[in-house]
Amino acid sequence: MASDAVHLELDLDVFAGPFDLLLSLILREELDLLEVELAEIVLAYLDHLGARGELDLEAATEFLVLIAALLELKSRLMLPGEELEELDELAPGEAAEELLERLLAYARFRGAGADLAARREAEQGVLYRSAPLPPALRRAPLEQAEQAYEPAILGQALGSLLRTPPALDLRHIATPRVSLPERLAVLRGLLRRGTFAFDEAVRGADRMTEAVTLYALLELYKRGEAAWEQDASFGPVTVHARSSAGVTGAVA
Amino acid sequence: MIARELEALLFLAPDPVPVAELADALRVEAEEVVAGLDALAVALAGRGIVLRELAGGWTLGSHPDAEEAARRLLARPRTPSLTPAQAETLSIVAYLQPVSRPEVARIRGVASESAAAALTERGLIEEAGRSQFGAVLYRTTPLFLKLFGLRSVDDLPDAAQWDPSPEDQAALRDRLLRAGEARG
Amino acid sequence: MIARELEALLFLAPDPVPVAELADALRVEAEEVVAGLDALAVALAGRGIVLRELAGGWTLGSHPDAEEAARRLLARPRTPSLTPAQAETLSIVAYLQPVSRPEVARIRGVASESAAAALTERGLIEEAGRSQFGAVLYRTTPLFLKLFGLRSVDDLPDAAQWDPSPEDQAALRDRLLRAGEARG
Repeated sequence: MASDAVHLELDLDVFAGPFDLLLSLILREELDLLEVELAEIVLAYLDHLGARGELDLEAATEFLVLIAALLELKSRLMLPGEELEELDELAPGEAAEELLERLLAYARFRGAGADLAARREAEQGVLYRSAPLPPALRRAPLEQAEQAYEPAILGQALGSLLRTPPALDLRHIATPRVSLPERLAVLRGLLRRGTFAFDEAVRGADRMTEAVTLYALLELYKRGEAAWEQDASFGPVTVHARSSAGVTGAVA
Repeated sequence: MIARELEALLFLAPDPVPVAELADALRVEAEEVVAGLDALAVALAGRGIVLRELAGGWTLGSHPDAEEAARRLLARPRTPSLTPAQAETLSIVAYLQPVSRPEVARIRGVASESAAAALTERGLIEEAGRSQFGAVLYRTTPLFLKLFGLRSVDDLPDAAQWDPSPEDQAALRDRLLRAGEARG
Repeated sequence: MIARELEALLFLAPDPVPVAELADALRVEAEEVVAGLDALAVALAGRGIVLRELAGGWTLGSHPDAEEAARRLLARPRTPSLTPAQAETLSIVAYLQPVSRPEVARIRGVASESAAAALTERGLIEEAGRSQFGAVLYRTTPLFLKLFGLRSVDDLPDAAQWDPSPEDQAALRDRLLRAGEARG
């Protein structure tokens, strides 16, 4: 097995020497892993690779596995609680065994992952159809249908729709208040005639009421209940009940 | 062989493909595509897939002989759970039918087009003409009754047990509209 | 001829169809379907469409020879390959499913949230409830089987083949232990 990675010479804040010495000190708990800046090791290794000018894949892989295991150990150390106790109980030999177990499990899934990635690449050549079903097949024939829903879900849904939220107490507000539902009701009343002039809806009203009525009209438009015409700017606005079929004007 | 590639392309394309597009994709001349389509039509004789020219393009379809089996395999009712929006919309239609689209929106306090479209697509509700103002009216379908195990809409559960204010004597429709406007 | 009807059904079906469902739809025995699928595979030799057994059922796909032209026609570029982090996470989920997020992190030695999120986004893995400690569990999806050419997760190759050789394992153990002892 290549040993390039373990001979990496490190010069860290808390440690100077070869990587494998660092590993053993950590495993024997003579050096606190929490104080080791793992990113520094990675940078040192990258420098080392750069200086060599060639990439020994096997050594690089070994390094990655070791550093990944250290990262994992460190992240566990940073977690308080039972995980920490569990690790504290390990003798250095057991810790080495544990680390070995991890390295082996990791190697297995790294290999399996590479195999999956290659399998996906190989499978990319085959494409599958994603066309909608012909219309004749989209609707199920009635005879095939079996009960799939409980009628109670409808009753529940309806019950929730019957719930009226408690009215807001607005007595402490001094300004006269015009409510949108109120103006909606006025417009809907007028709409029953099929068509009416907007002026009619706001005759004698204050500016606030006019504004809210206009907003109510926009709301009716949005909901598809009403539309209007205005032949000239600032001319009279004629409101009429709207149909999605495009019927315009008065409907008796 | 170009007939083979044409078969693969038409197999994948959801819509009819014009000869020019096939030629572009295959980086060949249109004449080669036309000849290839002829060869493909011959190769498909007696197979389960047929080549058709439709709407300015070429497409593959299943053989009509398999239609009955296809219906048994694929045309099963789709019954995923109803979303809250769908359940509300369906309950309004079920209890108030016929009910107009704007009324549904007023009661729910939000536009309900997508819920209504999903319910229509699954065959649970359908259009039932137009209101006097021309708005679309909805009603439930026979499939709805079957999927809910109901003999008729009169069998719908009495909403009283879920009714927050059962003492209110007004008609269900008026109460729903009032509550909807109070929420809106 | 059953191979013909099978071809038509598989052409229409959006997802792989199990033999039992094909038999039901065609009102024949499963053995006839199996024989028909064999005949269909023979009939498709040298054609633009291939028959695959995937994700617990049978489906048709386009021949790899037409891939380039198909991607041009449909403007469907190749999906980017899995990153190493995604491939490792996917393999852990595929082999150990259902597997919790902390377990994945334990094996990989690093938190794997972003890889898991990317795999979920691509529809290859999905949540499978929660472990007894409340951690999200993951499993692979039918789309994973389809895109990776697998009939089921039992089809995955034995992962033990990627274990380091006994010699390598011994060397690694040696080195770790020696490192622990020698530097006293």
